[in-house]
Amino acid sequence: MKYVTTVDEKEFEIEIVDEHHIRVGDRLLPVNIESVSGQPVFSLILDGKSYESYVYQNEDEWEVLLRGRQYQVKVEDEREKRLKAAAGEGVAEGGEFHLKAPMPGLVVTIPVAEGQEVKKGQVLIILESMKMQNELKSPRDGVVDRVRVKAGESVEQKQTLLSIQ
Amino acid sequence: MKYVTTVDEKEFEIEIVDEHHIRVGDRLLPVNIESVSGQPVFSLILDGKSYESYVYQNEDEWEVLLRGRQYQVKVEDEREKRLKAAAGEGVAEGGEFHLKAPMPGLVVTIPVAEGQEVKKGQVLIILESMKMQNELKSPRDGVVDRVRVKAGESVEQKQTLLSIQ
Amino acid sequence: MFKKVLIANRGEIAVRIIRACRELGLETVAVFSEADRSALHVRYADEAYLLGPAPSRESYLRADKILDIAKASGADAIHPGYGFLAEREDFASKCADLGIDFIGPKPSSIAAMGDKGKARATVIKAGVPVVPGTEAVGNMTDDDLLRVAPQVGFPLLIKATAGGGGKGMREVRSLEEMPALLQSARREAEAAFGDGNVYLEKLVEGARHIEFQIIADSHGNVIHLGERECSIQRRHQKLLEEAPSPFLDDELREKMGSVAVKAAQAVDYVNAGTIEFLVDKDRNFYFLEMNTRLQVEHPVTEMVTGVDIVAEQIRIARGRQLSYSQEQVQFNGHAIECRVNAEDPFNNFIPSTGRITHSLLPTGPGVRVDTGVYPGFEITPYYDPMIAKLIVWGETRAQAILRMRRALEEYRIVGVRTNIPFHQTLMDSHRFMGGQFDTRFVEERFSMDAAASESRQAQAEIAAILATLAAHKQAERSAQIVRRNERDTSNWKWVGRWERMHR
Amino acid sequence: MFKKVLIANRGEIAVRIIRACRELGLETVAVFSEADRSALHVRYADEAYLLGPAPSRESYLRADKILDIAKASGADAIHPGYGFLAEREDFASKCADLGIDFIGPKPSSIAAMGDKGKARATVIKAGVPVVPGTEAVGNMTDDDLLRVAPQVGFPLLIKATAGGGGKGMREVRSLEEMPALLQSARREAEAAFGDGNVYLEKLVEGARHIEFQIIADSHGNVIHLGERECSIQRRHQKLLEEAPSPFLDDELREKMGSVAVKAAQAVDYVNAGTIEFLVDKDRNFYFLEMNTRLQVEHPVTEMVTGVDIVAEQIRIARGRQLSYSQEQVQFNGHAIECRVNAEDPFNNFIPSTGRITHSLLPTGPGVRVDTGVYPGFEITPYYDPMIAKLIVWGETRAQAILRMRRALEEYRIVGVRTNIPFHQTLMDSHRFMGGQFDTRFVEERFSMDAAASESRQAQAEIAAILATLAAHKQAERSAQIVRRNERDTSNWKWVGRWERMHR
Repeated sequence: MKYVTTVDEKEFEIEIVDEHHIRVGDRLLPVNIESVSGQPVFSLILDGKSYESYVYQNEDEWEVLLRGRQYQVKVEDEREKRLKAAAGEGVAEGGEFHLKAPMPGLVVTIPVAEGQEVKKGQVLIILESMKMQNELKSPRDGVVDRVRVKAGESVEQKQTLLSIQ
Repeated sequence: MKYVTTVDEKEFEIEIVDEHHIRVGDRLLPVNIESVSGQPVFSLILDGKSYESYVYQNEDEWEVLLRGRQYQVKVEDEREKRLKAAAGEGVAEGGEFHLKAPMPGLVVTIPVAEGQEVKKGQVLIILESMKMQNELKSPRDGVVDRVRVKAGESVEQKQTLLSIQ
Repeated sequence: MFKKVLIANRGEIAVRIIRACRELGLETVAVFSEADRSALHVRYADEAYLLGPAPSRESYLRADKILDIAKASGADAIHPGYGFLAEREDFASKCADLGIDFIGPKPSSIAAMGDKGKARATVIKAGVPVVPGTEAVGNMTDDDLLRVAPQVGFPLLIKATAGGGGKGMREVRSLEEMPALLQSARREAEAAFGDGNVYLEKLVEGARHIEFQIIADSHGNVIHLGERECSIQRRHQKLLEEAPSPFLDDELREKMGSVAVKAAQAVDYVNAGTIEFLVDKDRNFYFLEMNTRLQVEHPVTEMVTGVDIVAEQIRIARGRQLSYSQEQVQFNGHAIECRVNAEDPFNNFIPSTGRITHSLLPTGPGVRVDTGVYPGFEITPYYDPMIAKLIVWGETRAQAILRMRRALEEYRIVGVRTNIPFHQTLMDSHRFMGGQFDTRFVEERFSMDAAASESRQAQAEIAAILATLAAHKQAERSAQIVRRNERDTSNWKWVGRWERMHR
Repeated sequence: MFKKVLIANRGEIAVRIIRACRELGLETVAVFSEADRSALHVRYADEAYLLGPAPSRESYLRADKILDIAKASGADAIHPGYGFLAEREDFASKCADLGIDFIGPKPSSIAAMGDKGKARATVIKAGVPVVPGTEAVGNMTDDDLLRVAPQVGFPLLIKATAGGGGKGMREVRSLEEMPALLQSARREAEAAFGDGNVYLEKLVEGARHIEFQIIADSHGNVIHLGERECSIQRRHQKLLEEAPSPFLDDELREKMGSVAVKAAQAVDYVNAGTIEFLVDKDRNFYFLEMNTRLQVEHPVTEMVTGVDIVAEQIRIARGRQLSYSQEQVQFNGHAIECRVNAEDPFNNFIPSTGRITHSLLPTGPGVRVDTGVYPGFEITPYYDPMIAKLIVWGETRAQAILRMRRALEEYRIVGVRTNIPFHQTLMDSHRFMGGQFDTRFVEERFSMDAAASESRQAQAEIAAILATLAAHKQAERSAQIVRRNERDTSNWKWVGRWERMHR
């Protein structure tokens, strides 16, 4: 199995040769990987070097935390990648911005109302979490479209709080 | 639900009244028990006192390890216990003794052979485990009936090693 | 002399206090919110009582309930820890009224130091230097504050009168932005302390935050246990503390120490407390405030002096004399504490909640971990994000940094994100290693990406391999699941068919 | 000077050494058996290489493979830890031949002290008192030993010439039982050390086992770091060690310390080593043997002296002078170490194996845990049952005991049985608290049931309640499972029926 893996805008061609070997570019390397205690923590022994890392899947990407550094990694099946490249990728951008809760918390106050015009950087919602008050600001100028929460309400992470048209 | 529970030859009548109360003898006590992290470790708050304990099921008994002490506890459903008491219990004793491995290990040597007469206290098998050599002795006089393992063999805990007729 | 101590707190500090009590042969009573039934302080205490729902206001801030529990359980002393009720004069007074020993200072000392304005006035009288500000006693309106601000001079700080821990604090660069900042500071102060009053203070730029640990007994003995350097902060929250400060020499240490003792004496202080100073580039130092309680960072002082501060607090509250004279306090080696917070350093330090599924503590020589969490415990959004303190000791500062590096590298917590990578990056920072930093360092001259981008590149390939192998394993696993499901579904299809046939 | 250290060991001691290397900025190479792929020493090292199958003979005792790995990986030093190859003169020699620094003494010193007979002869020449025995150089046959036994006098001990750790040791009360015991001792010695030779030694009754930690550099400096009391043993295995010994006064300490230094000098000793003594009731002391390696119990000495012994070993091997003179070594407070073994103290201490599913370490002030295990790790029967060392420090012995009590109570390990309850019972023993014990104490005057049967009764009711609630929960759970299964089975029955119908 061959993969094309992208980190920090650099591409690596990695082939899983067999259970004990991978090929990175031209180099054939002995490899052994174990997940620790069934957790997203991996112990990797690569050509004698021992590494340990948290590896999380984050939607389409992989997030690797290694020796205090975080890497966003894109892993693509070589065949898949070729097909995609052939088809071309079109990114559609919606006109509406949805403010999502960056963390679970309590809505303290909503200093804006539906229909109100807001400027970039204007505070839309104050969210309290772990005893800190966090100001959630508008990323651009616009008009408040729908406010989906009330002051005093508890919200989950990634819950949509309001929208800007 | 009522239970009759025996520890150190002492009987306790314990009734589960509801989710938050038990009755021990005549005393109604508020209770709250939680298993810690899904382990056989229980945090008990009984009438305000906080206890923590390992509780293992061991065949028909319960083993409670509390503050460095181990208790063998028999828990019987009150109704069950009455039925049993009425029927009476007969214990049958077999003539053959089966020597079982008290721990996993490696059979070092078997200084006896099938058909050999052995005395009480005579070494039947030497088992190596965790770098210690352990002599397994005969509990009584008899004749070696069947030897089920060989020197150099790895054995599991409770595996039958040989029998004495 | 008291025999049973109620700990009016949660988390690592409640555990720390229970340990001290147990080691002194005292019984312990824990209190807990509904979110904390399985918390370590509940598990370790001799007794434990429910306070109420998770929010602090309904649980750990319920002084009335806590006092009821103390009475009912027969606890004859209360240790408040830090935060919550620790600096509430009224709570300390009520304890005294009920004949319960409060393990802390007298209510009058809390009051004198608790109102930051009064505190400044008091210490000025004792000859202690303070940062220029609105030290006038009493609460000022926004109008008053706006009027007096230009006299204090910009940049200045708005600070909560009842405050601590950076809550309700705002930095103001000009008069124009001040009204909005006043409002948000008051709002945060009101939420955190139930008191929206604020005062102004000149912002000392390039300053270091250096504080002195004080202990005083009820026989009039007051000594200091040296300083702690706490300049590594973010949003006025301390992230790392060390002792001794790489910035002080013996002369300045002795001078500041004796001023700290003077400040404590000015309010007739008993028990453990901390005098916070700002020290500017020219080594001028200013009294900032006194924390009339045990401090989060007390372990670094314990590591370099060998004094068990919590045990000493309890002995003092039992009426004993200090175990040490100032001359007997010896400083040995260097200690560093990293606060491990449940927050994501790669995502603007937003708090992270969830269940801890796995944890591996760094151990071995010179390493101490104070924590209240364990695998299976749930981190909720209701309380402080600090889940552990990692403290190391070394013969020298350099050795302590090396030891901290290896301890951070060993520490595993799965289930929530933590700021451990922040501390790892900090330990690699040349400025930190050189001791060249002030309280703005983290916000202004530090970046999670900056350090050693060369070694980042070298490790990028390893990261790529790790992700690829994880992705490959996952693809293999899901292929298996699909195959198993196919079989299962087919059975269920049969059932469906059978049902249709017999309808 | 070497830069990359191969650690020829496993478990907690390999982890301990890796930590020291890392804190000194040295690279580390781990070796591991198939059973140890996920062991902590493999996870913490910079490099890791497979040795072979689980049994020690095929892995950690494979000197040839280890040296190959050292060469291939570019490791220019080897730390042997304790056990395995630590006291093998030939291994140390081979390292020297290959230009690899052996972090330990010279091969000649290992040889001189490794053969217990030769060792006794050597130290006698240096004026060190020894226990009467067959100190003649060379190996004796059973006939010789039986002939000489009455001269030594009964009771006596058969000991392995190559031995250590109580392996191959047998106590003999009379000439009659001696032949059988000689045989089993030789067998165990052969299995443990590959050398079945034994010698005889008078059994000193009522003796305490007290040992002195020695460190010596290659510049001729030799000092001692005080003593460790190791009399708490079972089947000649140490279970608990402390420093200082409650039995020694300063005068005897100084005397024994200087004798220990003399013994080390007699074999031209370099690096860390331990001189073991027996001390009888009348405070006569006898040289027992020298362990020419790092000792399991070295942390108690580290806690009371502040010396990092492993770091010092590495510095010495790099040719440095000792960091301390004898006068600079200060003793502060009291330290105790409990060896936590995977064995069941309620079932004749039989070894316990299995996967650790959960663990909670005691932490906080004055507590150190050295371990190589973690949740998810499997304890196999191949190696020593010691899975952790719990070490505490207190200002006094009493305080250390109280701290150890609370630490033992906090420690949770699920998945294997441990001897933690043994240590808890010991901490409650009045004889232990009073310091009144000898090396026979655990076997002859100690019982797991003896201590405080009053409090046992008080807790019996709690145990009954815990078991009842657990049983009740389980009954409820299985009722639910039965109900769920009933539904599931009925679906499958349908499938079965459908299949039958269409056959």
